[in-house]
Amino acid sequence: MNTFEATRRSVLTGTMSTLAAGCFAAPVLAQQSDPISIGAVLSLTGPGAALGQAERSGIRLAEKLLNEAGGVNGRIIRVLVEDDGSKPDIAKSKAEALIFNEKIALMIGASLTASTGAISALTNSEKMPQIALTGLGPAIELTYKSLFHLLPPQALNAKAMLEYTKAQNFKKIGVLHDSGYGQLVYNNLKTMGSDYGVSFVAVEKFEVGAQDVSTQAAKVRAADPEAVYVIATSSVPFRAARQVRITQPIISAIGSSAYDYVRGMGEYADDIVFPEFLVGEDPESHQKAFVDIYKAAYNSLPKNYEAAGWDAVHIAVNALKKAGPTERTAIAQAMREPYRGVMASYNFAAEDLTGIELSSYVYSKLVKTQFTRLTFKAGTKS
Amino acid sequence: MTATLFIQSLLAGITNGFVYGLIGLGISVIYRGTRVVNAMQGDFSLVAGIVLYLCSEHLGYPILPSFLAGVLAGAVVGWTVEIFFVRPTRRRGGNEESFLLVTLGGAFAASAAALLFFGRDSRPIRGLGGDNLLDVFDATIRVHAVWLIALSIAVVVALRLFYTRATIGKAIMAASIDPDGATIIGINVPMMRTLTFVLGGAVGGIAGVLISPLITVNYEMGLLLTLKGFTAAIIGTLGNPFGAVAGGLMLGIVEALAIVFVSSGYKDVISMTFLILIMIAVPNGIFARRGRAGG
Amino acid sequence: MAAAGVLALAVIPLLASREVVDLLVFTALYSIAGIGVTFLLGQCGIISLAENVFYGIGAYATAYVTTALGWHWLVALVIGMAIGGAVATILAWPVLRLSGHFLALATLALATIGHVLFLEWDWITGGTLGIGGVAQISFFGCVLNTPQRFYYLAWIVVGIVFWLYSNLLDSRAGCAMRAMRDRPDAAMVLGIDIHQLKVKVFVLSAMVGSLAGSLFASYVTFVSVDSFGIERAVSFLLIAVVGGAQTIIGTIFGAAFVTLAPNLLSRLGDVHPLLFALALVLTVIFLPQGIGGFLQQQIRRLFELSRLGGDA
Amino acid sequence: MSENVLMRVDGISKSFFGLSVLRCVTLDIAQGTITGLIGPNGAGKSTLFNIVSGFLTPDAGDVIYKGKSIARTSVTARSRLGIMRTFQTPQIFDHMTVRENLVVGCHKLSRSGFLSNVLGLRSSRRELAKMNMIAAGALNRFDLKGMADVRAGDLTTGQQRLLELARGTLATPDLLCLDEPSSGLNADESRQLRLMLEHLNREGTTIFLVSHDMDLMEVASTVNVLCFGEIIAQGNFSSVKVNPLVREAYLGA
Repeated sequence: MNTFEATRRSVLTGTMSTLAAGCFAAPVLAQQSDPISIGAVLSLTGPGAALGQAERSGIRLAEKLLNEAGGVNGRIIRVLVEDDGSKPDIAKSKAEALIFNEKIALMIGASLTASTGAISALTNSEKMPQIALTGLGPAIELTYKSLFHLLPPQALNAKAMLEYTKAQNFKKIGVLHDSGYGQLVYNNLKTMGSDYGVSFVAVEKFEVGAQDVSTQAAKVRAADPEAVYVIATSSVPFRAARQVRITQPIISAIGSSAYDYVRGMGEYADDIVFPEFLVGEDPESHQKAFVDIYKAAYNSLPKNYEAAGWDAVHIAVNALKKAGPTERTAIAQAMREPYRGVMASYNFAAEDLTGIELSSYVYSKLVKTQFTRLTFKAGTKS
Repeated sequence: MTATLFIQSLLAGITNGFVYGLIGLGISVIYRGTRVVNAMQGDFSLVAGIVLYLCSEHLGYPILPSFLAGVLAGAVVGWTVEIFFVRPTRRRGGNEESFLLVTLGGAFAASAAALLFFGRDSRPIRGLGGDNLLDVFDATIRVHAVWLIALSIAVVVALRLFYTRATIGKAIMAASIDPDGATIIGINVPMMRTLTFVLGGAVGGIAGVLISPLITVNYEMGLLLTLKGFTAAIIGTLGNPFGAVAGGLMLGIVEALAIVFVSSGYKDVISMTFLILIMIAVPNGIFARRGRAGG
Repeated sequence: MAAAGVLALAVIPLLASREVVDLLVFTALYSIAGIGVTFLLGQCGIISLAENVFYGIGAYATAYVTTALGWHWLVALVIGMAIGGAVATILAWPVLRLSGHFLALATLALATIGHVLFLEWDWITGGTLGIGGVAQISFFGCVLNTPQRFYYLAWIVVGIVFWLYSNLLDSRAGCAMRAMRDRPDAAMVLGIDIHQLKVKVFVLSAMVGSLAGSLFASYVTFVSVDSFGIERAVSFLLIAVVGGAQTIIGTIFGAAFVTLAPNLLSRLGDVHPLLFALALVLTVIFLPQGIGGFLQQQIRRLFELSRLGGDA
Repeated sequence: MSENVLMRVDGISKSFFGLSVLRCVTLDIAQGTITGLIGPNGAGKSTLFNIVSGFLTPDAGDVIYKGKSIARTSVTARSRLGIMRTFQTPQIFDHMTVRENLVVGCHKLSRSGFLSNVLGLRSSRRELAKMNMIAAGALNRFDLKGMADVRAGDLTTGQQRLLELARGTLATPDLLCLDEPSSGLNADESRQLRLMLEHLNREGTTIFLVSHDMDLMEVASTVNVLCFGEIIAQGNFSSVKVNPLVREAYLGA
């Protein structure tokens, strides 16, 4: 027996040494109960970096200020941010690490729909409350009672676009979208278009990361629409549209409004309307404070995803204050109520655990590369 | 389908064709001189593009010196890669896959470094002739795109002369075709290989400064360009610079027509299927003078 | 030696943290998919960049069949392998007539096509949203819903697959393969049907790939097109080369590299992709025969030393 | 055509890029004989050889083997019909041991399927053992004894030729085509080779022999002379040697 033990140990020391870092390096601060750990899986590298990095700066800011304000009933919070490199499989492993090694009280993320899907299966089986920074994913997610979404479902984004379209009474719409985010939004536009008396006269798509889409744009132009929907997570289609002389107004979606893309548009960033939530240049009254703090901290303007990160931490802390850091189901339960965030007014009591209403949308317009907030509001409740 | 649309798609196809061709050109040059399939050709262009941006947009230098700086940067990166990546691999008896992976690693590194130090934005750059458009009937083409086409043709011609006329060009060929023989007649083979990478890097740099004003500079552009360039180079038979551009043109135009006549969703399916069929039909490479399949 | 390794594998889940076990499960899954690529490259000299297609086919088959049709996971897995094999046969027959860089490019083209179709056919694949709630594997009521439980299944499958491939390696077909890699002309003259042999090996690797895909789907219980892109195909090739294409066992080390390295490095902050890239470069430079090849040399050297010791 | 003709090359023409290499070449290879083919460089010997073994297809004409046309059948198929060839530069499997090379030579003798190989069924194991035994036998016959586990790439040219020949004969071909088998061999190696050919021929293997080596040609019962793509002389070696056309072709007189 002893000999067996000995051999086993020797074998282990041999083979495990490589994994040592992986096994034991994980800090076990969670044990020494002062700080409360919150996990966050974000896409800091890879194609999703634009989202993840924005969200992280919002999260970090909220973490700092909330701790200064006394954290959760005197206990400070630590947000452990992990990078999934925009890959769902890695997101899952990171979630495992956060939940079982770091003993986090609650999960924030992921930045991308796919990563969220990969994590949510795990958080659901562990009853771990998760605040996703994405819109509602595959249908199954409706059955996950611990998964909250801070961004609206794509159906709502589509509605917001159509509301504006209707108000401008555009009937013939051309669509230029990428095969990822754009496809998701368009699938909903397709089904709802007729309700708004909108017909799609040309629908052209291109692969994520495409570097030239001028042919698709030309095809859209050839259909001679009254307005053009451009929905993509890059600046390429916007440039292409203008370069092939699509002079019609462009209506886009929240996912395309990040400064990363707008800067990429250069001087073509003109006459483009986004239904979104936060216009840093001209925030709504309840957003002003956040924008100022953010500007002070990073001396740049925040946008939706920074605000989402900020809200996520605040929602988490509220729940932890109410339910304490240990009872997962209690935490999730505590979250299930309306919350007026910086980005939007949520109602987590709603069936989809998001409960954002059209009235939360703010319409911004790019005029000569500058964002301006439109007075238009999508009044009708969803 | 209107005539405008057709012309527009053709213009786009040709422009993209030359973009792919320019990258393929570099891959061909390096393969021709070293038998290395360079997976970071697109990242040479990424670096060049970044340098161009910093010079012309950030520091506000005039366009021409900025361009030269970009090309120079490409050449330097090429040199670095040969000295620190490729040469050690060769010394330690790496095989073809090793070279592919070493350069692939280089590509990952370049992209990661770009994200880290240059940021995640895609940066627009004013090209030759600014952002002005040229009207072709009712269709448009960027003035810069015309420059791109003209200059890439010039590069091809220059390379042709280099390989046929210049002594170094001949020496490079000798060194790659028969290293031992070349050594015997007193050619410094390792140096020729380094020179090849410098040349390839410079071509990548030219590609970079010409392409990035068209597509904006972005940390992810490298591998995407490499994939297309690789396709162009192989279709045109690896090692044949002229073929690379022709292959690129073919690919670009097929893509454009696929979008116009079939569906933009299936663009890649169509172009890639076409590609496979071509290769099966002409197993010796479209521009091969006889010789093994795959050039 | 091997026994020690097996023993170590057997006890790790009892001691290691759940995260590590999870990573080792992925190591197993990638070993299964990677062995196909490794074998094609090392024994047949075929660079295959299309493995992501079959990995995806397996995953989607399991996802769709268990969720939409609600059938048993085993049925789904078999269906996946069947489809993977069939598709591979149809594709390989024309494509494997190519050789050299053409072949590599053709497989790359297939990878692209596969990825696009996974996106376009969202009525099966769920497109970007993906498919959630994939059925987990269960044996007689014991559901493999934790890494620890799944771990043993995954590594047993690795064992079986590797056993099959090593059978193939030292068999009539194995010899024929190596002959074909060295001198195709001579091999033909000796009555070896090169093309047919290539197709068979390719189909085998495709079926193994979709097996891995199925396991992946029922382990993560969520599949999305992001998991089956070009970079997945590249990472499989990476496994083959880093692990050492000449050795079968090397695949495991290659798989370990691509799963563990990024994870460990990501602790060092945003610089981690850069570090991973450099790690890759260094590995390839200093271990041109791959990790597997390197270990093989060391072991051989050990044996020679011991033999010399014996003679003395 | 007469019974004892094993293969008839019937009016073969072949041209590359408009340059005609073979013009209506006709020759018979009689059952059980050693038939020679000689000719100056560039005469088209290799081309004819590649057409016979299936690496090239003729533009015109036909190759009749055992009464059936095989001009369009694949190399592998021809091999299964019993046609075996060697190469001008020996094509041995460099990265495999001498024994393994010979085992591959037995490929045709066994029939085990891919699947049974993968599953490692006992049948396929037994089969491999058998192949190894045959290989071992060959090692002795072609005195490669000591070298069973030597990497074939490390052998001398002479040994490589020997190995290639041995490998080719294991599956007992009906027609053995040898391309310059004696090039790169030293004097007694080629003497050895010659003995070996005669031995094989006595055992009933028909041999088609292309060579510059006139001493080796002595073993041939019929010799065909190919010059600029045409057969200019046929007959036994002594008669061919004195043929004025042949002298002219070689001496260019």
